[in-house]
Amino acid sequence: MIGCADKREQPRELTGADAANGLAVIERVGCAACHRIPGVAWPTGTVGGSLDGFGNQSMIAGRFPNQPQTLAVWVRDAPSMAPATGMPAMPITPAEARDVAAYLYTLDDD
Amino acid sequence: MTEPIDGLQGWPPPVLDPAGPFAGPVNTLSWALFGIVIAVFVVVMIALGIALFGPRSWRRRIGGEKVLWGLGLAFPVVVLSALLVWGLGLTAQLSEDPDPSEMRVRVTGEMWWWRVAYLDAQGNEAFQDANEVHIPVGQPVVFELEAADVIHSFWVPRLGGKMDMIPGRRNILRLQADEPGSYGGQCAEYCGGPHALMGLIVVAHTPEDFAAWRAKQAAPSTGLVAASALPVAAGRQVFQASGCGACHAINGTDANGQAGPDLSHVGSRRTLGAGILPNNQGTLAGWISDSQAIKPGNRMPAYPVLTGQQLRDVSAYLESLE
Amino acid sequence: MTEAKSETGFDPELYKRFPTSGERPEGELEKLEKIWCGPKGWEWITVINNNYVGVYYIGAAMLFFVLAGILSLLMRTQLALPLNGFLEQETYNQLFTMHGTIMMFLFAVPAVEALGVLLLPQMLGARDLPFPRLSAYAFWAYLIGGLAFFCSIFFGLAPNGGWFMYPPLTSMTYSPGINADFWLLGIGFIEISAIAGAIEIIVGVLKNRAPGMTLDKMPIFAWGMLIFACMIIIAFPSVILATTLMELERAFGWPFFDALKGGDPLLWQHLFWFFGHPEVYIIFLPAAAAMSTMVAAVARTPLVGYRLVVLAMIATGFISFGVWSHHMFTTGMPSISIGFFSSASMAVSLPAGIQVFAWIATVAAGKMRFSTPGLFVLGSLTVFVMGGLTGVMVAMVPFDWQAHDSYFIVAHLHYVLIGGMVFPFFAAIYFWTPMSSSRPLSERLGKWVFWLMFAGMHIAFLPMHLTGLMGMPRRVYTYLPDRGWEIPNMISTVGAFLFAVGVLIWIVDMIRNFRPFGPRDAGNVFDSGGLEWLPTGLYSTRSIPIVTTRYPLWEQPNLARDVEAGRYFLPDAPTGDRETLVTSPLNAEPQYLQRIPRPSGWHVWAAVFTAGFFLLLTIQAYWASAVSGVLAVYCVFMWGWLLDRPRIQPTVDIGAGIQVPTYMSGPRSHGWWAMVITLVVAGMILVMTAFSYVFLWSRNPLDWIAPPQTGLIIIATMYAAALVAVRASNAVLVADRPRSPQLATALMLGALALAAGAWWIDLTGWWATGLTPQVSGQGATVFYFLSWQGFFVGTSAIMGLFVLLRFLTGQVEAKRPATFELIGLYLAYTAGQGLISVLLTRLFPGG
Amino acid sequence: MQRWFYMLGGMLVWAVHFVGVYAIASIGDVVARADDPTWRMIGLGFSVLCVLAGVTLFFQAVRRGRAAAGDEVATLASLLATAGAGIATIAIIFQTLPTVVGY
Repeated sequence: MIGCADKREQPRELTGADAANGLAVIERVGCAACHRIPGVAWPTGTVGGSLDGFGNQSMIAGRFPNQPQTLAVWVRDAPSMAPATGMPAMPITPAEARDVAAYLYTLDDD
Repeated sequence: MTEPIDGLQGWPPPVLDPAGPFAGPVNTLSWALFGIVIAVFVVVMIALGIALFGPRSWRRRIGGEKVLWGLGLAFPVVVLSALLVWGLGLTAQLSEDPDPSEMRVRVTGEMWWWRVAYLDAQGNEAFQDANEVHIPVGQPVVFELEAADVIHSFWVPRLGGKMDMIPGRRNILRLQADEPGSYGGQCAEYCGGPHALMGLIVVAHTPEDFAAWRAKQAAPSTGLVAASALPVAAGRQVFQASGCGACHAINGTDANGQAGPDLSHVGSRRTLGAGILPNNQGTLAGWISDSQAIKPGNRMPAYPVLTGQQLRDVSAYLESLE
Repeated sequence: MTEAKSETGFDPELYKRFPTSGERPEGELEKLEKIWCGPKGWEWITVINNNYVGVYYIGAAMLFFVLAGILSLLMRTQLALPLNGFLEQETYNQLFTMHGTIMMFLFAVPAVEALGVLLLPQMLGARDLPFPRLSAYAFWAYLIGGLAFFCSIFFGLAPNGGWFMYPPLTSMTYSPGINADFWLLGIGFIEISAIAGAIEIIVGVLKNRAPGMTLDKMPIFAWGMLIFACMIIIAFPSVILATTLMELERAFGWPFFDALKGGDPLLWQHLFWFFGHPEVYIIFLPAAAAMSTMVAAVARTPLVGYRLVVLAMIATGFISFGVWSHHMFTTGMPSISIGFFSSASMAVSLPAGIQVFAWIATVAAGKMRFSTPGLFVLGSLTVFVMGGLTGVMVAMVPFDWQAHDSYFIVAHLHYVLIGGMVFPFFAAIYFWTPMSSSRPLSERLGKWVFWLMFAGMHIAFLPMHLTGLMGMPRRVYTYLPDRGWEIPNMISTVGAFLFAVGVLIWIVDMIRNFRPFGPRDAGNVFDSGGLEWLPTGLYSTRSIPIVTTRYPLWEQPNLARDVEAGRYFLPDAPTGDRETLVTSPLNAEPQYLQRIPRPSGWHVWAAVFTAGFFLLLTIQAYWASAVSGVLAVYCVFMWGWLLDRPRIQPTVDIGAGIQVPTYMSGPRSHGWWAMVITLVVAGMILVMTAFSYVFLWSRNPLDWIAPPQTGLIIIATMYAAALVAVRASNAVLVADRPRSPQLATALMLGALALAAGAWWIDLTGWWATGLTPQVSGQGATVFYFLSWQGFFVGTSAIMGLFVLLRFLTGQVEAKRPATFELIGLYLAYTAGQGLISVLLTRLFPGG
Repeated sequence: MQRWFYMLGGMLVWAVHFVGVYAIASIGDVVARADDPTWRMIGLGFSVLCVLAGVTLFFQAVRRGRAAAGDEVATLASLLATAGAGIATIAIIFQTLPTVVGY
């Protein structure tokens, strides 16, 4: 519910983040090894689930409100937020993390 | 174009961008051949053009048997003889016997990865690695090429020509890199299934760096020693509990499987899955849990049973093995 | 050698009696038409007339061309983008295997053979080829087998090991499915039909030419087909052996290619490429010969350097057998051996140079017409030269070490094959269709077809040279991004589709052309000089002309008129049966009248059951396949039974009072030639087996055990005795004494018994040593020798039964010894082969 | 038959030579090395013989070609024999190079 509320109130924008670079980072570190990510042809990992339409999801990993700042932290160091998650900390800078998040928000169903 | 993870860059064409004395002469030959065949082609096309549209007097000149003897036979004999002598000489030169003092690496083609064994002076295996060959620059290195299952072909275009790996045989290939750097390659002989995803990297170091690297690789990973930190220690447990050691060996532990790549220093490799994925904890985790989704048909089963926690631990453990 | 004017004692003066004068008797033509009447109702299946079979044949070949082309479009779509998900990895691997296999085996070879079957009788002025049922059998076996093979792809059962199927990837260990067996199946059929066709063509070209058509006046296309057929006879046995060995390894674990058990994967590569490289020239030569014919026609002038072109084709035929290992430069062969093959690869381009410049010179000597065939001729000349030049590049060993197995090779081979075979073949279709359907193809559409195919071809394959140098290996179902391979691959894909559009338009044109209605009066569209453009019916030409020049229609005035008026040889059907004139090989002097069989179902059923046999074997329905095999043998048996017919009048008038016999046996007869050629095939298989035997020995001599110590002498003597008995049998029969038939039959059966006994002693002897086929390379090859010999003993036994039945039905008589002679030849060969293999396996390497 | 042997003579010599040198090198490879000096010299000797044979055939054919004037088949045969022997000899020489170049 909170997610929905948020969705209405603040648009998901990360000031100064570069979605295009986000995609480059995603390809460089190979996020697709675990996730199906629109825009990345291969691989299409199965472990982490598909990120298709991620922009419309209200939750991150079904647990956290899908908000830009949260996501930027999550993609970089998920374990710090959810110790039991399978998603390891990734070798990317906070700036790159924001770009990645920006790219993920471009993934809408509509 | 960003630098491909396995260093196999298409431009400039690696065949025409030699990086060592075993590729250089071939590059020269290639350009000469291009020149000659284009010249010959132009000659033929001019002759054809004259035959089609030329003035009657010219057409009569090439409209007889003389042209068959001249352009058809004599001309090729001259060109081909010259080429043949060059080619045969170069062949002999490039396939000279190695000097006993030269460093030897045994690379075994497997479906669908490369087992790399560094040999000591006596020719015994010093230690193993996979999908990456590290060599010192400025000296020829002898590759002993073997195959464990089907025929593969070892090809690093910037360093030299390719050589097949054939069950029951040991082929010798000498390569040398003049500059430090990583030189990509790919299996060239169709070996079934994911043949397309069987990449290979040759990493050339300065002799000093190489000596250091070799010393480090020969010993158990420092990661093991410092493996008291929580996730790593836990990961080691997971590794043992899940029976990974049945296929993979880790120097300094009781994991000694030989079916799959040696993981003693997997953390220090540039890529995963034979030159197809960047190597970091995330991709490691993805590979371990479901490599089939990434490289269909490869010999490593998926491990969906691992919990997120375990997956993260074991990937952290492997990543720590530098 | 004699320089005598006559070869057979036939007096060339007799030719002066033609053209005869005066009217031909009433109803003669009608009689001819009745004898050669076309099929009605379901008879179109049993038809054997080359005018029909040839068209079926070409149609089937083009069907496979289109199917394989569609596969390539799927592959190009997948490769258009890096890491594209259009095709599954496994699907892609099956597709490129099928594409290569179908194009090489089910399109190229049958297509050129089809061209021969369709054109040769007309070109040579024969009524039909000497063994029309054999061609029909070959066609049906090929069609049924080919379609079954293709369908495997719809069930995911298609082979996936690449068109040259290197073991051990294709061994049971790494290809457990029956996919690889389907490959072996598909090849099996083309082996059968190719050999059958080759026999037909060799005998036809050498024995069925119009009187006066000496070797020096033979149409260049006939020369091409002759050399083509001879090459098949030498090259195909190697692949027959290779495929048999592989099936034996897969089915029964005989380790021919298994390095762990004393086999060697390279043995396959040697056997395969000893066939596989000549194969390229096998399909190039007839196409080139067709080019030489068409160039002369469209340039309206005789081919320049006819004799040199003949020489060039012969030289190509020979030297192309010395290049097989240039597919193996990277297998680590000693550099000196590599050198031999590199040199041969250079040498083989010398005759090619002569060919190309002969065409250019002809164009220069005449005046080119840019009709569609003309365009295709010029196009293929250009493309083939480019392919030949990159061929010289890869013949250079150090360059090949880089280019081998990369996309550079893919580009090279498509340039050679499209320029050397596909374009000439399309030219031929546009050129000769009017002859066959009496209706020209559309020039307007034709130009579109050519330019689309020509442009598409270059756009698709020119970039591939670069892609290869950029490091892209062949046979990859996808590739990683960031390598700059995207752009050239995308361009290639576009080109492939352009090419496909061209083919599509051609299909439309063909459908238009073969529509059942509308006018049919094309005549000699391109005003060509060959006999095939004479006015013809299903009986080919009304009368068989005397040929005095290489271009009779250009240089022999009124030929067409006199031929149609029946003023030359065989204006009627003296035996009241289908017949054709058999002439001598060098000077084409009339020798005798051959009676050609009429349509009958046996060859069709034989084909059906042959196909059934292999198919059922592949899907492991062993009993059903055995039944089918027996039925196939029975059909062939019946087919053979009807051949050696009682002779009616000994000689007949073939025109102008010239009398020739209606029956012939011995080295002059067409049957004798066919049998000898068949035995040459068997002999080549024996040679290649010996090569395999020595090759595997050289790999690990120390593991080889000693042969049986006893038996050699007795076995050798028995085989020798068999040889003697056969000779005696034939001699006795022709001696024509009262008891000749009984004695001859007895001797023949005795020879059979001796050969069979010798074989049995040999077999048991080896068995006693404890050597089994599965244990080692030695076991496998030794028992292959024995099985091969066993096969011959078995077939000889069937022939023995045949002989017995002929005797009991009183068909063994001195007046027609042909059947006896042929079976004698076969038995003699069997004995000789047994002798050779027992000597080799027991004396080399010996104890 | 005789006439065919005459026409194909050069090419047959080529075939013999090819099989010969390949066999010699292979035997050499089994007992020692393919390019072992002794075996290379044997191969070289064999090649020289074949070249001589080719040349002989060539001149013989030239001579007979002159005689053959008139009979067209004989003329064809002589041309095939002459040019065939010529091309064969060139090819044989090509195939002798590996035994001499690069050592």
